[in-house]
Amino acid sequence: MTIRNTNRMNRRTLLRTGAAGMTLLMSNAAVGRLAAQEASGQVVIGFSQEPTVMHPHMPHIEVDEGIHFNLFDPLFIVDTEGNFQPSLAREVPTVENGGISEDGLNWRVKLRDDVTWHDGEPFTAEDVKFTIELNQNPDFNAMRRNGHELVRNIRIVNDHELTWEMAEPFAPYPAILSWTFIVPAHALADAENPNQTDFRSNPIGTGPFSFGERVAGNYILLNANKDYFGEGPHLEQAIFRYIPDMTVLYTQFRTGDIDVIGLQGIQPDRYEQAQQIPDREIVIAPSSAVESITFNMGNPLFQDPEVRRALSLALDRETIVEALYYGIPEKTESFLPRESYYYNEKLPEAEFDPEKAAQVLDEAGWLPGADGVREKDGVRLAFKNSTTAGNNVREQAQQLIQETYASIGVEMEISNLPPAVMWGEYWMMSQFDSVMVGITFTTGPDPDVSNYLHSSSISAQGGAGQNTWQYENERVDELLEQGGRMFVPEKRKEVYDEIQRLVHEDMPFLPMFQYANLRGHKTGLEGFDPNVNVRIETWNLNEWRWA
Amino acid sequence: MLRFLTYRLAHSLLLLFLVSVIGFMILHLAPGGPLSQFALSPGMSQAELEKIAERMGLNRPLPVQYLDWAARFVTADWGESFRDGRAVLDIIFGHLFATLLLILTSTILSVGLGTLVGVLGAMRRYSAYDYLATVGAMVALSIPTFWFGLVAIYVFSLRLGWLPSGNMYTIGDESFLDYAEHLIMPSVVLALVQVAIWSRYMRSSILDVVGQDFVRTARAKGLTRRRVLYVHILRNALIPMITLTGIQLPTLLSGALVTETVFTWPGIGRLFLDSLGYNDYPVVMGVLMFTAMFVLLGNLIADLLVAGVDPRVRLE
Amino acid sequence: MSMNTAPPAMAAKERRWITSRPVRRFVRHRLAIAGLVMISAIALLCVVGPWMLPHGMLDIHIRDRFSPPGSETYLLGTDAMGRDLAARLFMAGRVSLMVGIAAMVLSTFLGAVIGLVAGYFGKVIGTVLMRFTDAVLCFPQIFLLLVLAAFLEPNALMITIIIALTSWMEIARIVSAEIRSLRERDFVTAARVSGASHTWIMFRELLPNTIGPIIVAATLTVARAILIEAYVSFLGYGIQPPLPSWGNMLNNAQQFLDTAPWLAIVPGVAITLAVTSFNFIGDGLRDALDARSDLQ
Amino acid sequence: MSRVLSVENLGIGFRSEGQDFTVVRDVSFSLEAGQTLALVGESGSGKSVTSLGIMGLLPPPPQSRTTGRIVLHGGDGDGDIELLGLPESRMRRLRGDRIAMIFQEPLTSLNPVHTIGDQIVEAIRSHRRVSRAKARTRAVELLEQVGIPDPQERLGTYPHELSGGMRQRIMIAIALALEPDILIADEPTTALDVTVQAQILDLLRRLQKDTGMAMLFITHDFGVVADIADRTIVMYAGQTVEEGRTETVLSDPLMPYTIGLMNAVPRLETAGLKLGDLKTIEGFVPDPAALPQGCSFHPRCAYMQEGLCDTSPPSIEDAGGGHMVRCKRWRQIGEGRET
Repeated sequence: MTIRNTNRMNRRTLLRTGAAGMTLLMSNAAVGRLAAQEASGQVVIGFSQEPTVMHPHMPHIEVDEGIHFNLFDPLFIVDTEGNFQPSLAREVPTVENGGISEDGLNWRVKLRDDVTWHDGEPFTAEDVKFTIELNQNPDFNAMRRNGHELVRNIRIVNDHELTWEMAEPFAPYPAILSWTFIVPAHALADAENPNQTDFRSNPIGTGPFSFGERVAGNYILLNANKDYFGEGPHLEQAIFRYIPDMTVLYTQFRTGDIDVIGLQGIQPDRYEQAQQIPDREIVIAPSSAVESITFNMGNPLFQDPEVRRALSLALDRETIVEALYYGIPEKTESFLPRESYYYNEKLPEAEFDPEKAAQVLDEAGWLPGADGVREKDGVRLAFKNSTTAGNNVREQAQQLIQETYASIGVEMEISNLPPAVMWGEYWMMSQFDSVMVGITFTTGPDPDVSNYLHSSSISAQGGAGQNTWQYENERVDELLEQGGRMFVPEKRKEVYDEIQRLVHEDMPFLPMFQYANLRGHKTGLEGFDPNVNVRIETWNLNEWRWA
Repeated sequence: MLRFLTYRLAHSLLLLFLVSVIGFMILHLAPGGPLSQFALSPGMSQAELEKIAERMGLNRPLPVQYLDWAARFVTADWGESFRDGRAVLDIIFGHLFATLLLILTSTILSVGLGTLVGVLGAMRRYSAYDYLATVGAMVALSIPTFWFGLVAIYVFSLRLGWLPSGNMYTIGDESFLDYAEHLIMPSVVLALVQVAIWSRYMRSSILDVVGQDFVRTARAKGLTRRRVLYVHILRNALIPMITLTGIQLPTLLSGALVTETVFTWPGIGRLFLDSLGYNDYPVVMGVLMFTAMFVLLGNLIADLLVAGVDPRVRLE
Repeated sequence: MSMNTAPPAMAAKERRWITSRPVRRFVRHRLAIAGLVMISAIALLCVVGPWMLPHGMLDIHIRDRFSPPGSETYLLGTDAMGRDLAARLFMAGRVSLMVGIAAMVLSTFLGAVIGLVAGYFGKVIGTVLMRFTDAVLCFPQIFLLLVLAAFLEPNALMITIIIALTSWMEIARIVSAEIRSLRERDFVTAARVSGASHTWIMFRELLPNTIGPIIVAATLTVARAILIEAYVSFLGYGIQPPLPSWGNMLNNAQQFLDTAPWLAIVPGVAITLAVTSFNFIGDGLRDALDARSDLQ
Repeated sequence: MSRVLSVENLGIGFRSEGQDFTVVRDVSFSLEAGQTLALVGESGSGKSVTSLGIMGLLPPPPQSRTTGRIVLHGGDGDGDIELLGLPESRMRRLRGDRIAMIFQEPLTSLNPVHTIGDQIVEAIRSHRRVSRAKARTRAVELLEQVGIPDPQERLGTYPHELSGGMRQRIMIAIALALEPDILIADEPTTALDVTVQAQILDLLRRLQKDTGMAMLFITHDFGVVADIADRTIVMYAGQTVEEGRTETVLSDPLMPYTIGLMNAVPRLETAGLKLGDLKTIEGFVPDPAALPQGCSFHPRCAYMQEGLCDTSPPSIEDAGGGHMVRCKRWRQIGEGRET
C-alpha cells in the first residue's frame, strides 16, 4: 500500500494554488477560514436517477453515494490513483506506520481533533465506534456487513484514537472503510429503532456540505459547510437535479440549465455532437465496471470449454465497442479495471474469428443440425441471453451478437427482463443461461474478487456471494484466499495476475470492455476529476470551483 | 342525503378493500423483489439480501404482511418508502401539487376548449366545421400521448428552443412566468385527448338537449338564441358532463402519468414509475391506493355536484 | 332515409320513415369506410411489405446506420444499427396489430363472460363480480398495467394478456347492463320455461342480443390496446427487441430525436394511422348498431 | 270578428343528406279572434310542422324551406306583418308575445333545472321591461288564472314536482303571460288522463273567452275537436284533405281519411259494448320522399277506385258552404251516406 501523506488535495489543486508548501504548512483551521471566504456560486448537477437515501449505511444505489460523499467523510478516501488519503483519520493506518499489525489483526486509528458535525457537536472516536457497531447491529437494516462483521473489541483510547481487533485478516477492509462514512453517534445512538430515524431525512455529517433541502422527485440542495476541516468547499451551494430522461438531461446540459451532467452522463452517440457545444468540456470518465457476457456453468452446454472458446471467438468486441459504443469504452480482457494497480496487462487479446469458432465447434463434435443449429448428443447449441429490459445499446449489442452466433450455427435467444425480475433470484440463484451485464468486480481499489469467483460464493449452491456463473476452480479458490490475507501490494499483485490469467483461460464470462462514461461540465468549472475507484463523480465536490 | 352518503361511503370502502387486495397480490405474488436493485452493488450476496429482506419483514407470509399493512393503512400510516424511509403519505403529498397543477390546468384548458368545440359542432351540425371537429377529435384520440409529447419537445425545445423540455420550474427562478412556461407543453399535450373527449361528449350532450321539448318551449317563448343556449341548453348539457368528468378521472390520471414521464414532471405519475423502477413497494402500493381513492372521491363529488345542480336527482 | 335534420319534435314521430339497416348506415358513414380502407392498406403492407423490400428487418448494416428516409435502398431510412426502417415498421405492424387484436379478443371474451354471468345470475354472483369489476376500474389503467408489466417477463403474449387483464371491465359493464334488461323479457322466460339450461340461455339467447354494443366496444378496444402496447413498449416494459413493435421502435428512437427524428416520426405516424382507423370504424359501427347513435 | 292570421299556400320542405322532400303542400287557412281552428291528422301528416312554420321554429334554410305567405294581421294600429322571411330578431319578439304555443308533452316541455317561477318570469321579461318583482306578481296572477292552488308557493317548485296536468297548466300560464293574439296548442291534452284532458280543455275554452285570442288547435282526436273547435282542417301527407265548420265535417265527412279517423275515436256509445267497431286505418302515413302516385291516401283508402285514385292527384273542391274536400269520389261517398 503506497501512502502519500499529503492533505486531501490532488496534484492539480496544488499546482493551481502554486503554493504547495504553504498549503501543507497551513493549519486546517486556516484552510477552513480560507474556504469560508472563498465559497461562492453554485453548481447544478444533473443526474438521471434520484438520490433518496441519505443514510449512508442503509440500502442505497450509486447515485445516493453522490450525496454521501459530500455530507459525510470516511476515515480515509481513495484518490484517483487508487491511493488512500486520510480524511477523518489523521493518517491512513498501514503496517509501516503501525496502524495495522503485521498479521492484520490489530488496528489503531488516530483521528483529527478539529472536526465538528454540522450541528456543532465535536467529532470523536465514539462516532467511529458507533458507525462500525451500527453496521454490526442485527436490528439495523445495513446495506453491507461485509468486513465490519470481523471487527471485535473496539476500544476508545481517547476522544481521538481508537483500536480494534479483526477476527481474521481481511485485506479488503481498508477499501471498505474508505466508503464507510462516519455517522454521528449523538444523533443516532438513542434511536429506539435504528431504521426509523429523523436522520434519514435530515442527515448530519462532517462533510464539506450540509444538507439543505430535498424536493422529492426534483432536486436536493446542499449548502457549503464553512467550517469544513479539509479543502473547500469553494461553492456556496450544490444542487443535485433529478432529470429522469436522458434526452432531457442532455438537452438541459446543452442549454446550460445544468452545469454538470453526471452518472450515466451523455449517451455515446452524442459524443461528437456534445464536443461541438461551446463552453462545455466533455470528459471520458472510466468506470470500474466491466461489460461481459456471462455463462451459467451450471448449464451443461457451457460446461464444455470448447463451446465457451467458440463463443468467445465469435464475439465481435471490436464492432460492439467501436460502432455501438462509439469507441468510448476500451476493450478489456480482465475483470479488473485498467487503472487498478493489480490489472494484468499481459493477458492475450481475444481474437474475433467466426470461421475458427465454427471449426472449434466442428472439432468438438457440435455439428449443424437440420435447422442449422449445431447439436451434440441430442443437445442443441441454443441458449437464452438476458439483460435488463430497456437498455437500448445493450439490446443492440445482443442483436449484433445474435447475428454472428447464428452465422456459426449457435442460436442465442434474447430474453430480457424487467430489472426487478432480472436482478432477483433469476440472477442471484443462477437461473439464467447467459447474461449480458456490467459488473464492478473489485471492492473499491482492492482487487479482492472472492465474492464473484470463489466457489464458496455460489448462492445457487448455498454459498454467500455473487458467483452466479457458478465458476469453480480450486486453484483460483486457493489464490483468492491467499490474496485476501496479504497486505503488501507488490506481492499481492503476483497472486491476482495469476487469478486473472486463470479466469481468462477458463472463460466463465467473456469480458468485452471496461465502461467509460461521457460526462460533461461547463468550461470554467475546475476540480472536476472523475475517480475510477468510486462510483460517482461528485466524490470531490469540495474541490470544485468556478474559475 | 345521509343515507346516500352512508351507502356511497360503504360502497367506496368495499371497493377500496378490493383494490388493496388486488394491488397487494399483484405486487407480492409477482416474481422478483424489492431488493434486486441492490444486487449489483459491490460486495452484495444473496445471503446479505436475505438478511435485508428479513429485517424489512419481506419474508413473512403474505396474509400477515397484508394484515400488517392494512392495519397501518387505516390509521393513515401507509408505511415508509424502502428508499428514503419517509412516510408514503408524505411522499405522495409531496408530489401531489405537481400533478394537481398539471391536471387542473389541462382540465381547464380542455373543458374550455372542448365545450367551445362541442357547442359549435352541435350548433352547426353537419357543417364543414362540425365534420372537421369530429375528424380532428378522433385523430387526437388516436395520437399516442407520449409520442405527441416527444414530437412537441423536438419541435418546441430542440428545434425552436421556445419552451423548456421538462421539469416544473427552474431552480432559483420560481416565478409565475417560469411555472407557466414549463406548464405549457405538458398541459397542452395532456389536454389534447381530454379536449377530444370533451368536445365529442359535449356535442352529443348538446344535441341530446337541443332535441328536448323544453328547448322548443324556450324558443317559443321568444327568448334570444343566446339565452336559449346559455340558460336552457348549456345548463342541462353540462350536467352529464359532471358525471363524465368523474368517470374520466382514471383516464385523466393515466394521461397525467404518461405526460409526466415524457416531460419529467415531478408528479404522482413520475413518482409511481420511479418507485416501480426501484421496487419501492410501499410507495407503489400507496400510489395505487391513492389513485383509487382519488377516483372514488372524484366520482362521489361528481354525484353530489350533479345532485346540487339537477333538482330531479334526489340522493337516496 | 333519415330525418336527422328534422326539427326535434319530429324525430320521434317520424322515426318510421327511417328505413335504415345497420349495414347501410355503416356504408354511408364515410369515416368508417375511410378507416376500413386505411387499416386494410396498413394490414396488407404489413403482411406483404416485408417481402417486397430488399432488406430483412434483422439485417444489420452498421455502415449504413442512420440513413435518412429515401436513401438508396432504404425507403424509410435505417435505425441505429443500420437496419431497414421500412422492414422493421412492417414487421412491427404485424406485432402491434396482432397484439391489439388478440388483446381485444381476450378482453372481449373476458368482459363478455363476466358481464354475462354477472348480469344473468344477478344477486350474489352478479354483485360480487360487478363489485370486482368496479374495483379494477378504480385503478387508472396505465398504473395497473405498469405494475403488472414491471414484474412479469415481457413478451408479446404476456403483454397481450396484461392489456386484456386491464381492459375487460368496460365490456363487462355493458354486457351485464344489457343482460339485466333482457333477462326478464318474454323470450328468456319462454326459454326458461321450456327447460333450457342456463348456459344455453346465456350464450344462445342473451349474448346474441348484446352483440351490437360488444362489437362497438371491441373495435375501440383494439385502438386502445395498440396505444397501450406502444406506451408500455416505449417505456421498455413491453415487447422486447429484436422483435419489433411500433412501441419499442419509439423506445429506441427517443434518444435520437435530435439527430435522426425520422426514427420517432415514422412509427408514431403508423400508430396514429392505425388507431385512427379503428376509431373511425368503431364510430361507424356505433352509428350503425346503436339506435341512439345520432346523439353520440 | 277580426282576422288575426292568414296562411296562404304554405309549403314546407326539408333537406336531409342532400335530398329534398316536401312535408307540407299548399295549405291555406285563417284564424279569427276568439275562434278556434282545429288541425287534425295522424302523426306525420304535417300539422305539427305547419304550426312550427307559423312560429318560425323550423331549422333555418337550407335545412328547411318554407313557401307561401303567413300574415299576422295587426290589431291596435299595427300593420300586417309578413312572417315568412322576417328576420329572426323580429320574429323572436313576436314569439311568445303575439303568438304563443303549448305542446303535447307537459312532462318534458318545461326545463327541469329551473323553477317554474323563473320560467314564467323569463317569458315576461324577455318581452317587457319590467322588474323581477313585478314579473313575479304577474306570474302569481297567471298561476291563479290557470287554476293552480297556492300560486305563491308554486313559483319555487321544479317541474318534476308537479303532475302532468299541473305542468300543462304552467305551460298555458307561460303562453298566456303576454296575452297573445294567437295560441297554438299542439296536442295539448294527448298525454294527459281523460279527466285531466277535460279540465284542460275547459280551461282553454274559458281563457279564450276571457282574452278573445284565436286558437290553432292541433290534434288527431276528433273527440277533442268536437269539444273545442269552430272550424276544422283535416290534413294528410302535408295537404288539406277536408275543411269546414266543425259540425259539418263531423256530421258529414266526405273524405275517406276523415271517416277513417273518426271511426278510430272511441265513442261513448261504443265503448265497452262493441269494441270490434273501433277501427283503425291500415298502413302508415307515406314517406314524403316517396309519395304514391295519384291521391296520396289511395293505398290505405277503403273507397279507392283503380284507374281513378292512383293516376292523378285530386284537387280540393267545394262541397257546398265552404266545406272543402280533396277526393275524386266525394260525391259518391256523400250519396252513399244519404241513401
